[in-house]
Amino acid sequence: MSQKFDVIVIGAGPGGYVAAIRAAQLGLKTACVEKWVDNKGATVLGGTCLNVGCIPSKALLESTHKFHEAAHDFDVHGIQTSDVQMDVKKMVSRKDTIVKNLTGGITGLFKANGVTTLSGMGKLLANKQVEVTAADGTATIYDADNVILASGSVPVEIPPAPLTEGLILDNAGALNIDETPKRLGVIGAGVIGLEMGSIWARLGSQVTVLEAMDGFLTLCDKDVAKEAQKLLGKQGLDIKLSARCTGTEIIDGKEVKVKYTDAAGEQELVVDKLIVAVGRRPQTQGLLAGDSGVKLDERGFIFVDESCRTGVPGVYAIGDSVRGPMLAHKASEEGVMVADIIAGHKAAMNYDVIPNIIYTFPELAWVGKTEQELKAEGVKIKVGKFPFAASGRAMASNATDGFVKIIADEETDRILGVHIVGAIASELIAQGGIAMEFCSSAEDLQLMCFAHPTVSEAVHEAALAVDNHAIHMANRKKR
Amino acid sequence: MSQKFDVIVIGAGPGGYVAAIRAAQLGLKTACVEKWVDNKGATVLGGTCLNVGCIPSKALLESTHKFHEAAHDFDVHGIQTSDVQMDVKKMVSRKDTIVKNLTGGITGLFKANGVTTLSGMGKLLANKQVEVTAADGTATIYDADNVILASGSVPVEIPPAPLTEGLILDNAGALNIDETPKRLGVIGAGVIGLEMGSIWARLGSQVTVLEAMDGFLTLCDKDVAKEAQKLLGKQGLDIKLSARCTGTEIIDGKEVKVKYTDAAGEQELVVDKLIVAVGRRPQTQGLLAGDSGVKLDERGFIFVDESCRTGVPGVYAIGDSVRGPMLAHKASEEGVMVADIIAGHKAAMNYDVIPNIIYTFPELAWVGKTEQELKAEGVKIKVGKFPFAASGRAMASNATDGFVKIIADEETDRILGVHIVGAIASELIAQGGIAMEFCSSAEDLQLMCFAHPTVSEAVHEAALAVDNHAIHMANRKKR
Amino acid sequence: NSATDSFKGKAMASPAVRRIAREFDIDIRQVPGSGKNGRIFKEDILRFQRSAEQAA
Ligand SMILES: Cc1cc2nc3c(=O)[nH]c(=O)nc-3n(C[C@H](O)[C@H](O)[C@H](O)COP(=O)(O)OP(=O)(O)OC[C@H]3O[C@@H](n4cnc5c(N)ncnc54)[C@H](O)[C@@H]3O)c2cc1C
Ligand SMILES: Cc1cc2nc3c(=O)[nH]c(=O)nc-3n(C[C@H](O)[C@H](O)[C@H](O)COP(=O)(O)OP(=O)(O)OC[C@H]3O[C@@H](n4cnc5c(N)ncnc54)[C@H](O)[C@@H]3O)c2cc1C
Repeated sequence: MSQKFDVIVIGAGPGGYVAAIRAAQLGLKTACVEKWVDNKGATVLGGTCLNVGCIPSKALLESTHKFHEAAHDFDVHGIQTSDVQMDVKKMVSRKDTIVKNLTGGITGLFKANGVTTLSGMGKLLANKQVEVTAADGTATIYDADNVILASGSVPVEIPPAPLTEGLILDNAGALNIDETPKRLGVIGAGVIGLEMGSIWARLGSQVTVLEAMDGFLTLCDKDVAKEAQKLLGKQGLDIKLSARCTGTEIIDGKEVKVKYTDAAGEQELVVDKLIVAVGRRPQTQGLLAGDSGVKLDERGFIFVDESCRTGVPGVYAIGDSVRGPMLAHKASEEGVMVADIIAGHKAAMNYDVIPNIIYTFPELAWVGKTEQELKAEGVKIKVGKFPFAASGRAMASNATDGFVKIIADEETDRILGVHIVGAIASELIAQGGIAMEFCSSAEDLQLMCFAHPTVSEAVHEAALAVDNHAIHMANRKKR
Repeated sequence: MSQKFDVIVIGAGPGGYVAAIRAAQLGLKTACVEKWVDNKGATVLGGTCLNVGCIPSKALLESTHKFHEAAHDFDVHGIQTSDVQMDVKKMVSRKDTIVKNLTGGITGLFKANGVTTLSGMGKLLANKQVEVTAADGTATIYDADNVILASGSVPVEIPPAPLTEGLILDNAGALNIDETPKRLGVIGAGVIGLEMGSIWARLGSQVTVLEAMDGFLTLCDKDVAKEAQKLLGKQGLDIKLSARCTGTEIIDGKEVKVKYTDAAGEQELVVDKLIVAVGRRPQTQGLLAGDSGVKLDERGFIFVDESCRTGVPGVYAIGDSVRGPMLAHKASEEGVMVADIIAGHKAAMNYDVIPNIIYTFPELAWVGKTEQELKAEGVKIKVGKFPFAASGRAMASNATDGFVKIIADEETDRILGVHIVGAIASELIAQGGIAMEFCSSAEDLQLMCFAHPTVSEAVHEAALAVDNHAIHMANRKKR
Repeated sequence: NSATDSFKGKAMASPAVRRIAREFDIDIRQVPGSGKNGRIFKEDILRFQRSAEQAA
């Protein structure tokens, strides 16, 4: 008889590993299947996020930000340094150490919580059976009362720019560049493209970003996108819009000629490395047996309802492999919800309050709806905006770029969106998330006491500005 | 006939200037009296906070933190610098520029909002008249329907350590030290003492802090105090408890011999500069005519009720000159409340949710009650704690010291206190404040989606840990 | 303009209140809130649910 679990999770990314830990905490006998192996063949937990996504990118962004600050912004403080250099190999190996610590940490958490790791490729069969094929080819079949599919996503490849070792790279390759390229090309001005471009621009690369769309960061609030475009441009990121890559050519095995079209016609660009960051697609290859009963939607995502149930009772899917934003915390919260549902609770997730961050400098972060979305929906809104240039703490920190923008419903005063450009927008946005989960009005935030001096005061002032009551800024004249 | 205002505010610190701006925004004819002048005799707005308090201290803390990081923590990132030096005069003049911009900003805000500045020493007479004595000695009397006293506080001096130009300094003097002292003494291990000590320790001073009390940061949660003591000690701050200064002696006009007693008896310490930071007292000298009718309390603060009303109808007092924590944001919120009351609104302030911050590194920040306070009150509590060492973002930033601690009522689950030690505790604490203003339960925070990777996730995890449900940490075994 | 009038759409309640309402099939509108303008806290809905249990 095959071994049986209450829950088998396929995939140990931030969706799957969190679901597994939560399920185990709730007393369910839980296993998690993972196919990722390191160069020694050992199973690696953590998925895209820990290995080639959120964490390594942020480690490099942090190191390069500090480098850039040291090289350019120290003088104003009176800090004198000579000859600031980046040892790129050391920077990358620090990143590797952090990744290793964190993925090892998940292994430890699985042990502490009693989650069984099943190494190999997982496939959902009919009747909630899961087949796990180990590296050596042996397949084992397990029974489960519940299965959670958390197989994540993989980068989209485009025919004009096929991946080429050391020259044309996806996110995994980009994170292991170990020498500053003189010229770097990036295809795609989305979150990943801008983060990767920022890393190398800070170290001195001449970075060109090609974006096929004619708008910049169209998913962001228009004021955020405008400010970001201005500031990133100043940093030397050359962002070309309406620029569609039509082909690439490797020259002498060491340069890439990129052909693209823009408003002016056919263009060429020669770079030392090219990063392709045009998006990600759900990873479902080999995941589902023909008779598993689980369906994909028209875009290739595993089809689920708002509670992450597939059509097959007891089979759920979460994270990047299902609809919704491709974000680690969205995957994790879906994992918690599904584990709770399996344990018999009526869990639900609030998809309206999922924060988004882009870790450029300054950072961009938002939660809720953008001004243009709300206007398109015909919602009458009030907008309050407060610039960090008027914040004492931001001045003390020499980080005065950006603003906080709060959008409230004109009639009910309820906060509908919080949009931040600023040095630590990533951490400030949690204030917007908490407030919105409590259905905060702008007035609620107006009446709270924010510590001085903090950049968080800009959240307070932006809320006040919604009603033309900001203190540290001359308000618009009342209409 | 004397000129008449709806509101006259005495004092243009963060209490007074905010009250004046708010009152003017509400349509009241408002004046603000300020006696502070710069070295050219021009009136300076902003009070203690902008001139010799919050802002200049944070400017120096920021510069010295960056210096310390460059000198000690860059290697791990692969950033190579040689010979990192601090040009202290430049650092101090940057601080001066920031102060000037901000105080000048208040002047601009007064103009934009139509607040009249009255330069000179203000005195409250009977019948809500205010006498303003200009620098040249001429006195003018103004009538007001309402008067707001916002005269702030001054440093406490102690007889054993009389201020001595260039050697024994209060906060104003300390902020203008323009050469790193080899040996620095600080009397008082409170907020100001620790911040000043940190600034110079980072630049290489050998810093000794003498604290008369036998406990360290007894106002903080005990876990916060313990962690801070450990970390500050590692940074080289030599904090001596139960150490009471008994006398000082200037040697050759260039050193200070400090005598103190501790558990072991009489001690001596020789330093190049000594900073006295033993506390602040309300500034009321010359503020009240004998027949003004306004009373002081037994500790010398202007006596007010919970709405900041003095005993005289139409006369209010706010900020450091009245009971409650001596904090800029407390002063400002009282200013807003009083302006609103004068304009006819039923304003009130929530004194239970005022955040506190100490800007050491890592920073200490808290809101609500401490574990020891709650236990003394006999409240049954649940505690959740999550270390930054387990946060991916903190690892990426190389700032893994500290934790988030959340205390909730065992029965109702309501959050009673949030206590943070960490790199940007000052900004994270606003999440605690917002949550507590919404009477958040620990579960409310548990169910929210926090962006990954952020250090804010530690707030989420600490809330989960309250019920032993943290994901990224092995939980205590259930009782 | 009152901060906590019930807004269009989703109930004006915090995540824990929504969770408990789902779990125990409670109509949030029946729960007396102790907060400003009747805002419902977790402790309110727990109290409501306990008294409903005792009544049953
Ligand atoms: C460069 C980059 C930066 C990013 N930065 C951020 C960020 O800052 N913040 C953020 O929120 N998101 C970020 N993301 C997105 C984030 O990484 C994903 O949203 C997140 O990893 C999705 O989690 P998941 O668990 O659904 O899938 P994944 O993390 O992709 O994990 C899926 C796992 O399942 C395994 N698997 C798949 N199929 C099988 C199978 N059949 N059998 C066994 N195992 C299988 C895979 O090997 C993998 O380990 C970033 C992504 C990239 C590429
Ligand atoms: C070194 C230091 C660091 C600090 N850091 C922080 C911090 O980080 N965060 C924080 O919240 N707090 C901090 N504080 C405390 C903060 O500065 C005070 O709480 C705050 O300034 C109080 O505001 P206030 O308006 O009541 O008084 P003040 O800021 O003291 O202002 C009072 C004003 O009134 C004027 N005045 C007084 N009497 C008269 C009169 N009779 N006529 C005319 N004018 C008069 C004074 O000249 C002064 O300008 C710090 C203090 C110090 C000393």
